[in-house]
Amino acid sequence: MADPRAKEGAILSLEEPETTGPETFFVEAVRQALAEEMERDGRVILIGEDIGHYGGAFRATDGLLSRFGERRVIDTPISEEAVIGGAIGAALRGLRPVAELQFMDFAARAFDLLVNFAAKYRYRTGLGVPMVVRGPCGAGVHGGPFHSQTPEAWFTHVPGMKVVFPATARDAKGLLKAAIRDDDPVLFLEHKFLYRRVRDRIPVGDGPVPIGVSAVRRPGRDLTIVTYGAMLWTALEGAAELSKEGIEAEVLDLRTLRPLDEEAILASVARTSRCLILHEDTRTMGVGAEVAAVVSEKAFARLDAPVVRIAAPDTPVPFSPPLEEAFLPNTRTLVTAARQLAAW
Amino acid sequence: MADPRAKEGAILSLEEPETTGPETFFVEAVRQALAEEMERDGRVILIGEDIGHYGGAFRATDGLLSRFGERRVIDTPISEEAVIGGAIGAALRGLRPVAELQFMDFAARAFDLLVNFAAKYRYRTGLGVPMVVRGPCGAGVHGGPFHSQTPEAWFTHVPGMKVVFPATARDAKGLLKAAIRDDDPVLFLEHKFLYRRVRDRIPVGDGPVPIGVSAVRRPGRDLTIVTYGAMLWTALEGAAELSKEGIEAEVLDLRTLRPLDEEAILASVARTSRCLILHEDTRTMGVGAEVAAVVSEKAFARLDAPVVRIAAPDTPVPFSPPLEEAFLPNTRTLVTAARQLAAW
Amino acid sequence: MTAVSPERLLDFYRLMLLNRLLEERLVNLYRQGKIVGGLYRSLGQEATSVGTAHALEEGDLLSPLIRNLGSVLTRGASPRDVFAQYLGRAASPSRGKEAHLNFCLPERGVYAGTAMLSTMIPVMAGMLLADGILGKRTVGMTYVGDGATSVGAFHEGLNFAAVRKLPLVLVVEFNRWAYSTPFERQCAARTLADKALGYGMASEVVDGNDVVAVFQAARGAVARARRGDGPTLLECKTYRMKGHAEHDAQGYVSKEELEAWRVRDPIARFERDLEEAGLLSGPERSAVHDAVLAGLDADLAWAEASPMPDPADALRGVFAESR
Amino acid sequence: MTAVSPERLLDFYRLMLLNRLLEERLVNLYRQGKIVGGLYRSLGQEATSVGTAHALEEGDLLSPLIRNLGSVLTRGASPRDVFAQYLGRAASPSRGKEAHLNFCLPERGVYAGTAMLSTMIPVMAGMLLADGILGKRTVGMTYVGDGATSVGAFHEGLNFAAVRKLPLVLVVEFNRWAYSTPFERQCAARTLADKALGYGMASEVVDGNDVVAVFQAARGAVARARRGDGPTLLECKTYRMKGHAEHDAQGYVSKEELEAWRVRDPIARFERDLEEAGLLSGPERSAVHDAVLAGLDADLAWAEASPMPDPADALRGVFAESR
Ligand SMILES: Cc1ncc(C[n+]2csc(CCOP(=O)(O)OP(=O)(O)O)c2C)c(N)n1
Ligand SMILES: Cc1ncc(C[n+]2csc(CCOP(=O)(O)OP(=O)(O)O)c2C)c(N)n1
Ligand SMILES: [Mg+2]
Ligand SMILES: [Mg+2]
Repeated sequence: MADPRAKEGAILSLEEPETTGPETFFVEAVRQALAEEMERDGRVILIGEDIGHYGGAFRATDGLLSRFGERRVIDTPISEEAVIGGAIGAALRGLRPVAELQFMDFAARAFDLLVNFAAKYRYRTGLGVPMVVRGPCGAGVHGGPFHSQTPEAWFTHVPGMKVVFPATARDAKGLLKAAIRDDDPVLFLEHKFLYRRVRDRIPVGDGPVPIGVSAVRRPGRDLTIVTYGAMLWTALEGAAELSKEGIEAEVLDLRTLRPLDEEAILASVARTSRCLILHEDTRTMGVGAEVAAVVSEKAFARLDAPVVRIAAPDTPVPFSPPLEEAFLPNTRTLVTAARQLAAW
Repeated sequence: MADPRAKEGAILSLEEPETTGPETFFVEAVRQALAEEMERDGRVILIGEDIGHYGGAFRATDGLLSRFGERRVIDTPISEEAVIGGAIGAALRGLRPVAELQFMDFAARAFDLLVNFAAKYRYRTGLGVPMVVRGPCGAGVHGGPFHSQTPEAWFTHVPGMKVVFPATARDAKGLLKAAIRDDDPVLFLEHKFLYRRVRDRIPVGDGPVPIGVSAVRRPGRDLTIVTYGAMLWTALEGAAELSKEGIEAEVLDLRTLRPLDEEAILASVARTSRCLILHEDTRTMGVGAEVAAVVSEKAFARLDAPVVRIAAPDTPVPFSPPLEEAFLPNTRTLVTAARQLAAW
Repeated sequence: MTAVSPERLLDFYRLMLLNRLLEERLVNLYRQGKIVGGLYRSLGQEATSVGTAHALEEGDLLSPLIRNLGSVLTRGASPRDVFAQYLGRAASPSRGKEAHLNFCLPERGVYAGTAMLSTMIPVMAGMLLADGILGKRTVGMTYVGDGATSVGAFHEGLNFAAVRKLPLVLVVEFNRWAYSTPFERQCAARTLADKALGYGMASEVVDGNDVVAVFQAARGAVARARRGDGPTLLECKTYRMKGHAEHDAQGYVSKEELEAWRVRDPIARFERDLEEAGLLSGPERSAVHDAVLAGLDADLAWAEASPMPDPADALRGVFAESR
Repeated sequence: MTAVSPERLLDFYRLMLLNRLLEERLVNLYRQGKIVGGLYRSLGQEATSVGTAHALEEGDLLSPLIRNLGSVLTRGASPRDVFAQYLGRAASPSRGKEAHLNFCLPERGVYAGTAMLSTMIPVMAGMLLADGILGKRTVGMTYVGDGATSVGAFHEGLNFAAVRKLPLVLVVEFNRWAYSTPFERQCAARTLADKALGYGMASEVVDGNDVVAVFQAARGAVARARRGDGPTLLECKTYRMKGHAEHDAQGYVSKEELEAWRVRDPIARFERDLEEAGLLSGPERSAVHDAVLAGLDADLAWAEASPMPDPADALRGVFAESR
């Protein structure tokens, strides 16, 4: 299991000089969103393992039990089906549950309830299930195969689920608010590597960030890099390097993986005529496949080159640092591929 | 739940005049493969719910208990984790278990064991898990949302899993034999609509059909229709209709969804320059996304038109016949899209 | 029997009869090929459904299994709802999206589960947790078969309900068979009620073919739940008189076993009891029958005349936005 | 104690000591930042690991939890294996692919589970089923914590094992805590052994800090399994002396509770017993210590000197074809 101690390392932040507000780490942004939504709406409750008295394995819910009480911050036994089933039931009776999975890998243990119960209920019965399932995912902390997965592609195929994957602290806060206010189930993926590495200034009273809307993080004319989650930071680093060579990459941060912001993807590719997709998840049938399919179906006439995917290889996430490093896509691979693509 | 009685309707078969052998329904082909492999290899066992004394909800294992005995044909309680966990354990100790899920939708209840245990074990520990998980899937029999899914895309993303989806009775037999002999976990999807509708002549002593190899079911020069499972029959019907209009569609039956036969897909698209993907599963992040991504990445220079996907809409499978019919892709939609693609 | 009011006893009778006669209509429709999908019978289990559901009060919650036709009727679902569901009609509560008893009537506290057996237990726990937070004194009831007790969600749901003392009544319908699997291949426990011990919750075993006994046990469990004393596992010993579904000829069941249970038919037995207690005369009995049948005829005619869903509806309703 | 041979008793002692001293080395490495990932302690639980695993025989199977360092050592894993695992080395049994005790030594019957607690139960059931089919008289042992008893796979696995009378010994390590969750928020049962009743399987509760008592209970369970009388749930009452992992300061645990358990330390207590029984003199004790320490020093030096994995290995080994 991953050691949740933050490692030393550079702090990541978008350069947004015009934004004012307190400097906030990603994990604090999550906590703020929870607290502010609980303050705003008495229907919001939290449910999960070790989230109350302990404050969560990564401390995302630290202090919320003492602030909102045991009725609204619910510690469960080790039972992912109780966590998710409990949240579904609470949602059906009018609350707005936010379920934490201690690691998103454990979503596998409630897969049936998520995919067959929560996602299909409105379609089958007319009754919505407004719930959020959130928790840490992602590699880079030597967590091994079961504490490092980015499990978005288990769910992006599922009709009835929304899937959100923020890359910045400000988005973490704004998108989580939007997820809580959404009338349908939302899977909210927090990359644990970013928890204490990404820090943004977040304006006081910052509101929700709409689900389904991507963001251009860096404009560029030569190619589009479509990415999300922790890989945004790799993409930005790569784009800066490419820029030195005169290649201007546009970096599009998807933010929501389902529904996909097709409009923005297609608009960017219409500008650049070249598209590269970068994600941490393994390659085959990852989110990149859908992006590539959309682009090749709907922007074919604008494309000057093949749509390229850079992703982890099709293996579990290995444990030992040299293996994990070889597994994770990095700036070097990205820049090489982007260079080739630009020259195509 | 679906009523497993076969409905009246046309019998489907490939026209292969040179093939001789007894006429065999799809479900019988499955049973033959099981019986012949059990005969050949004492390590092959069956495990599942109601498979022994009852012979399986769709009778795929009918008669095998009396033939091979209670030690090799194991009825379990209603416990998908016992079925799959039991198969994993048996595989680890040197047997070749074939697990039946009464409906493939129930794979969701053993998702963790499949994805985290079986698929990752060899990579983590060096020990392989040679097991097959088979069972009925697919719509068209008014089974409602939980007895009609084609759940391949829950698994095609998962490193360590192979996913096979035969469309003909002969393939059902040959691919199941290959799956049983494979040294790694194979998910084997049987479309319940085909069980008693597809009938092939299968030569006596027919051997395994290799996993990972697709088949051109109809040659054509104008466009490639990539498909699999029950949709093969829709594709062939559509291709026949298109032919009347002078459009010659090549129909490629994937047979295996993971690993994908990229070579054959690319070779066909190199010939036709146009690619349409047809599947029964819902559109977004379905197998079609990966095929489109592969084609647009590796055959870009050969493509004369966008890669088009025809698939079910992004909804659960509805129950009532007019809704289910609207949900399922059909020849009409296919032909319209193919016509447009050919004219692009 | 004297602890239960005559009105209630007669309502048991009417509802069990409604359950059985409605189902007979469904069997006819099935034979005519009019039922969409399969048909799963509750013959012989009517007392369990009616007796348990009757113990709930206004505002309480119930989630049925496929065989709990009597439970949803008791909670106020109309035969029209049921016919329309089985016929896949647009006017069915699920608007044709779902099969048989998979529908919600939130105003009556009726909620559908999924086909995945036992998964309603953790969900019902969550519903009751929410109602508790909202200050409601709701009790929730749901059902599992003897087979479904083997499913992991049974375990996770009950453990959670027990540790939080949620007001849940879990009815375990022991009807001996799970599809073709007899209890001895399902579970090695003496009786399913023994599972309650492992959760630290109350349990009771009752003759599931005795509607009054079922009701009294359920009433006790509901009262315990409402008092805040936590969940109860109520095991009702009954028997599945037909195959798993109409397509299953139950060749794996012995004639003797069927015969032994046929004589314990819950409706015939209750009729005798009512007659002996002077609560049901011959003419009264006919009157109830006639009223039930007349209602059913009208409801079936309505359902058969009602339209199938609009195909365009297949694309609607996945998200709030796409309603 | 007299029912156990002096050789075995001394082996208990050596193994518990090896468990503890090896772990102390790991703690040092952790503090030096050399451990890859987290470190999960077994301090105070050594008697449960060693006593249970010692009851197995050659050819038997064992799958440990993260805290069962003593169990894998008892089954013959070498401290080299363990150091190399924690340091992520190429020469570790998992070749750097996996963390801590997640490795297999099939020739010693040691099999890794996954991180998903309790899922080894149905898998171990399958292993025993297979061995039965193959005519082997293997017994299998696996472990769950008090917290992991709430997981659905626990239920599905035990029910399956019980109904098929599989030769399984499930050791439930009751150490009171599951991460930050105390037993009273985990389960309302009187004791976890009560869960066995619901599966119709044998159970026993034993003082998990008394290695001889643990061994004797485990030996009984192993014998029962080998006789064909089915699985046993063996609940060992012990205590987690440290936080969930080294990063957890266990602020939620009272000083009194810790102190109450510190005096019941299984190794100190067993030392006293051995001394009283005349089986361990002061010099003997030092000799065992010195031998264990010398071995550990050599093994650690070997592991630290051994190379990290080749990055190219990351891509290998998913399928038989890609070995
Ligand atoms: C989790 C799960 N596994 C398998 C099935 C398939 N299935 C449907 S009903 C049934 C038998 C149920 O037996 P039991 O729980 O005793 O209920 P009964 O039919 O006797 O009322 C099975 C195996 C299912 N619906 N859900
Ligand atoms: C199915 C599952 N859910 C959650 C976790 C996260 N987790 C790891 S250890 C742990 C606590 C385990 O407690 P217990 O079973 O009592 O074992 P102990 O740590 O006390 O030995 C939790 C919640 C997990 N590993 N598996
Ligand atoms: Mg039953
Ligand atoms: Mg514990």
